[in-house]
Amino acid sequence: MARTVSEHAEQQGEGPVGAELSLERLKELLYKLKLCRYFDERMEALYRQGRLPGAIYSGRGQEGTHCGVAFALRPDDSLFCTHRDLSAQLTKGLELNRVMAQFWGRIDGYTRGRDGNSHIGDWRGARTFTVISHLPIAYPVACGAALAYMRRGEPRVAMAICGDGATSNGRWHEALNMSAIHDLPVVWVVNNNQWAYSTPNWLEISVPTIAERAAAYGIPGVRVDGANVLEVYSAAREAVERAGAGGGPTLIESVSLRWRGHAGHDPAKYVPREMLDEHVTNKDPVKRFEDLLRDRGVVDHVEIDALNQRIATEFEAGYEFAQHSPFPVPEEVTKGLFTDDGYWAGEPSREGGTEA
Amino acid sequence: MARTVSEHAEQQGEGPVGAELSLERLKELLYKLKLCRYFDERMEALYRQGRLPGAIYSGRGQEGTHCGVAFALRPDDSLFCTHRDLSAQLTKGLELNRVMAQFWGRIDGYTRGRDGNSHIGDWRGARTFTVISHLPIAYPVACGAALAYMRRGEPRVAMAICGDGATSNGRWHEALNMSAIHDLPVVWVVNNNQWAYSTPNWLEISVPTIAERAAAYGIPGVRVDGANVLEVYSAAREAVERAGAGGGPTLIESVSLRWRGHAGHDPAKYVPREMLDEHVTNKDPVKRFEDLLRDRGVVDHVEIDALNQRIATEFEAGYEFAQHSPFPVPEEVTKGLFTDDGYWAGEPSREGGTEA
Amino acid sequence: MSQVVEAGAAGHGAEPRGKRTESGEATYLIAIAEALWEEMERDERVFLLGEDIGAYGGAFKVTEGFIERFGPERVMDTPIAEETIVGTAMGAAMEGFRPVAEFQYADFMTSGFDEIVTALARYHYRTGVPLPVVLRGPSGGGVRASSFHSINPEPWFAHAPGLKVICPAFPGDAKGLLKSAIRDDNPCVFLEHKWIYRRVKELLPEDPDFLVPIGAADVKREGTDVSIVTYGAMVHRALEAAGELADRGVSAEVVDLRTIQPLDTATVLRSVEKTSRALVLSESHRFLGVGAEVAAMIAEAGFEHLDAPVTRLAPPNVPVPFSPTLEDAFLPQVADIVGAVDRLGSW
Amino acid sequence: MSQVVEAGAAGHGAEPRGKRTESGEATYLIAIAEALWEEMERDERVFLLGEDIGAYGGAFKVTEGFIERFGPERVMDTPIAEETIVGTAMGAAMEGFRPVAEFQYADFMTSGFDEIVTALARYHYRTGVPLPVVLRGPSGGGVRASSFHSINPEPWFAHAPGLKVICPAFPGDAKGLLKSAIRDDNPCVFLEHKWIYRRVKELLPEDPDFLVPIGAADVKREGTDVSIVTYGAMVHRALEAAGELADRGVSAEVVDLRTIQPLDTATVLRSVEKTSRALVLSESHRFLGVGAEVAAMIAEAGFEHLDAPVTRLAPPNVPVPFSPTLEDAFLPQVADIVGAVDRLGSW
Ligand SMILES: Cc1ncc(C[n+]2csc(CCOP(=O)(O)OP(=O)(O)O)c2C)c(N)n1
Ligand SMILES: Cc1ncc(C[n+]2csc(CCOP(=O)(O)OP(=O)(O)O)c2C)c(N)n1
Ligand SMILES: [Mg+2]
Ligand SMILES: [Mg+2]
Repeated sequence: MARTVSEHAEQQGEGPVGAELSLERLKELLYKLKLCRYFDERMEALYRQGRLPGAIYSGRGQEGTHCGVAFALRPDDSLFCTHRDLSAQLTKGLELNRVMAQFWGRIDGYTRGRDGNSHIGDWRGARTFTVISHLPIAYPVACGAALAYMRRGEPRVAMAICGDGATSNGRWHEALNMSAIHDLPVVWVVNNNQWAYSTPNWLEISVPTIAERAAAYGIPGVRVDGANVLEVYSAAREAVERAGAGGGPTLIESVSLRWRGHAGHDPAKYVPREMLDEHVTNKDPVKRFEDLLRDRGVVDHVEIDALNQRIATEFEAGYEFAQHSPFPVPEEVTKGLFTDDGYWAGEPSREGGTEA
Repeated sequence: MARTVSEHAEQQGEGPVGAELSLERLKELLYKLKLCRYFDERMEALYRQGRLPGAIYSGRGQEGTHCGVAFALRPDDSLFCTHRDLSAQLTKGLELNRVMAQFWGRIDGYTRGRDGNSHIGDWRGARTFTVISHLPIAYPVACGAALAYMRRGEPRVAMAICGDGATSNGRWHEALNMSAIHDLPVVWVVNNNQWAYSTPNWLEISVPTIAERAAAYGIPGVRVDGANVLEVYSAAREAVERAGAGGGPTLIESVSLRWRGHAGHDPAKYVPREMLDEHVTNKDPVKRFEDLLRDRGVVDHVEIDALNQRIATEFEAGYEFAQHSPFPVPEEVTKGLFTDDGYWAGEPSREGGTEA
Repeated sequence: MSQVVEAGAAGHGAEPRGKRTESGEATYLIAIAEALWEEMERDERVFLLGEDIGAYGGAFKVTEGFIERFGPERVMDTPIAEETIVGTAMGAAMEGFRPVAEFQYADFMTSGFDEIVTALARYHYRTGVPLPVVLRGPSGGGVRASSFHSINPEPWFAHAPGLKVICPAFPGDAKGLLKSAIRDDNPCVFLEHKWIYRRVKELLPEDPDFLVPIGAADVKREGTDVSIVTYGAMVHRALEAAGELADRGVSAEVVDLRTIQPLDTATVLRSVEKTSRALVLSESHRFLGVGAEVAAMIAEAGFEHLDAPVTRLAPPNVPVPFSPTLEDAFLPQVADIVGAVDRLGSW
Repeated sequence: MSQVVEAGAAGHGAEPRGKRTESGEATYLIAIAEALWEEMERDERVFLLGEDIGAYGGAFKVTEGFIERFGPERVMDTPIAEETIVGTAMGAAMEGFRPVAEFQYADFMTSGFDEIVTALARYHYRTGVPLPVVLRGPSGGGVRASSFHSINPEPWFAHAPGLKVICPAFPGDAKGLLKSAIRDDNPCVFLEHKWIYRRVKELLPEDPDFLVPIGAADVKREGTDVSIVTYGAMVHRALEAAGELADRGVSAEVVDLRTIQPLDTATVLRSVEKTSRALVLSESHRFLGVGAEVAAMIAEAGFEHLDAPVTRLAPPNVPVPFSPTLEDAFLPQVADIVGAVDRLGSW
């Protein structure tokens, strides 16, 4: 049966600010949260100004979930995300420069301009899967990575994230069942932001919580408050440790709200005003964590100002990097379909110029 | 949560022989059970003698499940089966003649020779779906039929059967979720014969019972003993009534054993001897029901002899009918792909002769 | 379900016809909405199901205002479960309804592939049961949406026996063909092209029973020197190229297939017989794309008439790329068409 | 997992080579088993997953004896969840393994279609990550198994960018190509033909590193009057027909494509250049079947050499029927091939 947030919290050895994290780690987590929030806000602004091509899928309001679960991973653990989870990938280690180069379709993007926006990933570096739209198509793939770790006796784990709506797809069931049968080292995360595009939970799922579906697979299921990044982190940490130690998969449902529309074009009129206000006012995961660290004296306003500065500077640098990165050259459109032509083993042409 | 067999039995208003069934209905049920058993045994014999083309998927040992659930349906309820469930379709009303014509690839078969063996159905008549191999591909289709009944305010229900192994497929999850969200009038039956081809339950499903997975959808789940046809019938009857009354779907797991191999060619050496013996000796649904009706004086040996005679005669007649039914003519192979050419609206050619 | 209705973003039950331009023209998207609306008014067995088609009106707003007029039972929001969307449509059709399922993008038809090609497509041939099901969704590229929101699945479905596959290029054809598909007793895959949605407008016949027959190609521009056989968004590229060619004294005929399955071979061959030269242009990529079937058919049945090899122009066999430089290189451009016609002419 | 081993029906860890005939010949099925076995012995990163491949040895007994030799971790029985079988293979490959997934029938590849064509196939083009995955299974008809156990899915997969598609007709080719596929760093769909499994035998090279290159066609019979371009089970029909034609003084060349994607156009064109006549024969049905691509390619690139139209011979566009009278009418027969060649000759 799924454990409630409070039951869960009890079980966590709460440190000075909950969850045993060093001051450095706490500050790093704050940085990630603020970076993701800033990135999300600025990219939307650029999109609205018509300066950003393609689409954006804002993860605002869900940083507690995204940063919390990804922060529990070690560098060689792998992460499988959806379109919505860029904050998790940034937390896991994607570089702003290359992320922005991808959004602008440039050769220095992680996909060399072949894919856009959050259909991104960095397998060789940050160990993140390159996002595929079809939901939740990466869940079964995570089973395979986890199987590899288990077979080689490595303590590594695979973590996969998908949204509430994606859980109604058959692949979700198959992957959980497979992982449970073989005790695969996987952490299944559901970012329950209460909406699947315009569709509310009650038209997607026939039970009150997604966490309780863990019982159908005989694995632990926990529901946490996405507004509380430490609660999310602790649950993820526990799941990662259990999986790495051979304890098998865990299902974590982290509840928050999608503050923005499904994508940049969507005003999300279907989300009740009060629901949105309540979350923005009282359940802002970034603000709550920043306030917590201030209250507990972990950071002061000087450090916060410096942090804001640093983030703004990094974003500017990323933006500049992206604008100066060349477009892929047309001639290479047929390259790299298979390993045979060595396209990906070598360096691509940089003759594409910066004007499309 | 799934109810156990005993818990379930209690809730049934047990009549003289359990479940309120008239003497006529009890005898009819016995007839169905014995017919299915006889048909299964004789077809396998013909297969072994090389007199039956194609494949056979024996349902022997599972008649309690198949006849029990199908017997709970009314003529205008629909039934969606797999390869294994011919006994359920025979109980719902398929005619022996046309069934056998199908096995022998003749024009009088339900598919006019286009499909073989248990890939059969009779939508216009017995209201059964024509079986498709891919598992459990008919589960989502049952949602659609049920939706139609609900939209028109009809008390009809759709019943779908699949095996234990098929429950690990994504379609199974999608269909249960969809039916639960919309309270569709469906009865989901899982014929748990403990094996999926050669694969045991513990490599297919990560929880002890399939019935308990009903909780993941917020619908009633019940596990019944497939050796006790009345227990199966009562559970199905209750589910049908609930669904027809707007109470939504039910999941019924009926447990038995696949007595024979997956198909005619499979000796099933992987099934432990003791397991098989235990079921054949102590859990024969047909024998148990026949003995019950004898003990309670519902039938005597004279009637049983007559019944055996009748069934043997019907089988013979069916066999003869099939052998004299012509093959489809080659020229019609391209006909009836679409409604446009009217092939199915008219009578097919009977010039194909009885020699292939 | 009232809250769903209240949440209705826009439309509020207004007829799509109201969204025509002052001059009475309808975009391709509005034409499709009109077809759905009129058929739902005409036949209560018709209903819609799909993701976010209710209160939200669909990802592209095709069904905007529908739920307010027809209610959530006939404009049904589904979970993200394509296999089950198709199965549900199939089962409802078996019980007498005429469902129209929207895929948020045609790309996600692969997520319901098995129910489409194995269950739905083969069922009538095996049983004789009519299956009035329409599967519709936005396909095609040219909008910088990369490989998961740009594919052309028509070759996969046209190869699957038992499906009619429709790819209109103009508002009138889209409306007339969609109405025909909804009235057809067989499964139809109706592929809308998202690049055309809001770019192409035209006046539509007022007759609510105006239908365009499934399986009939249409010559969109007459010509004598070469036949450009194509469909979908490429029809507009072809017409643009034909214009340029005309300025240079080359008379190109543009044949719009409109339906891929069944294919109108007669109209195509008639054109080739007249021009003796055929350029087969398709947005589905080259290898086993629609162009392969059309070219093979012409090469076999039109052999005597050909003065030059049947030439195919199509994207290369790679996923649709995101970056503008790559997508432009991927998709056949007007210049590529003109160039291919020139090469054909110099034979 | 010991009980699995105990349950082992047959094989008991015996090398497939032991199942050759006295004369040392191997059936197509045994040749495939040998390739799997040898590659597993050679490279511990290679492992198998699929339904009933362990104790049972697979529906067709290809992996009989494997679990006893390699254990359940390298011969992994999976649930009936094709999307997840493919996904699991993909993920393991990303982490350095070289999985070979068996589909009980190639028909069930449609049940994993999205993971195959959307996830697996496109991933390298988007990321550069090598994906050494082999998806194998028995395809094709002629064994009275009706439409759910007889399909030829190669056109669907050959159209999906990023997959290599292999359809061998002989034991030696099957073994050499499967070994090449397992050693290839790209996803390969390896389609075995169940009609050939136990019907065709031949002597195999002893060299454990004997490979047949992916993407190379092979002339199985030299001829001068007509090229019969085909693959899979139809190669055997074509050879039989070529024999009959020879008796009647017609010299037919039989080109076995062996690989559908990438297609060896050079070998095909060389043959057509020599014979000036091409019959494209395929078991995948006509509309957008493999023959469409091959015929379109020949018609375009071989135009000058053709004395007659490229002719396609393939089953009609309907599901594979069960009844022998229907399946025989559905599948191209030797007489059909001879007749088609005669018509080509009379041009
Ligand atoms: C199989 C599939 N069908 C449809 C879509 C289109 N689609 C993209 S996002 C989305 C909603 C997803 O909702 P949820 O899973 O809750 O994720 P969120 O966007 O809320 O994070 C849909 C329907 C898709 N990506 N994949
Ligand atoms: C999607 C799919 N994959 C594989 C198969 C091949 N197959 C046919 S029956 C079977 C085992 C089915 O087991 P179960 O669901 O328990 O049904 P049973 O035969 O025991 O009644 C398999 C794997 C199939 N029919 N469908
Ligand atoms: Mg969501
Ligand atoms: Mg079973």
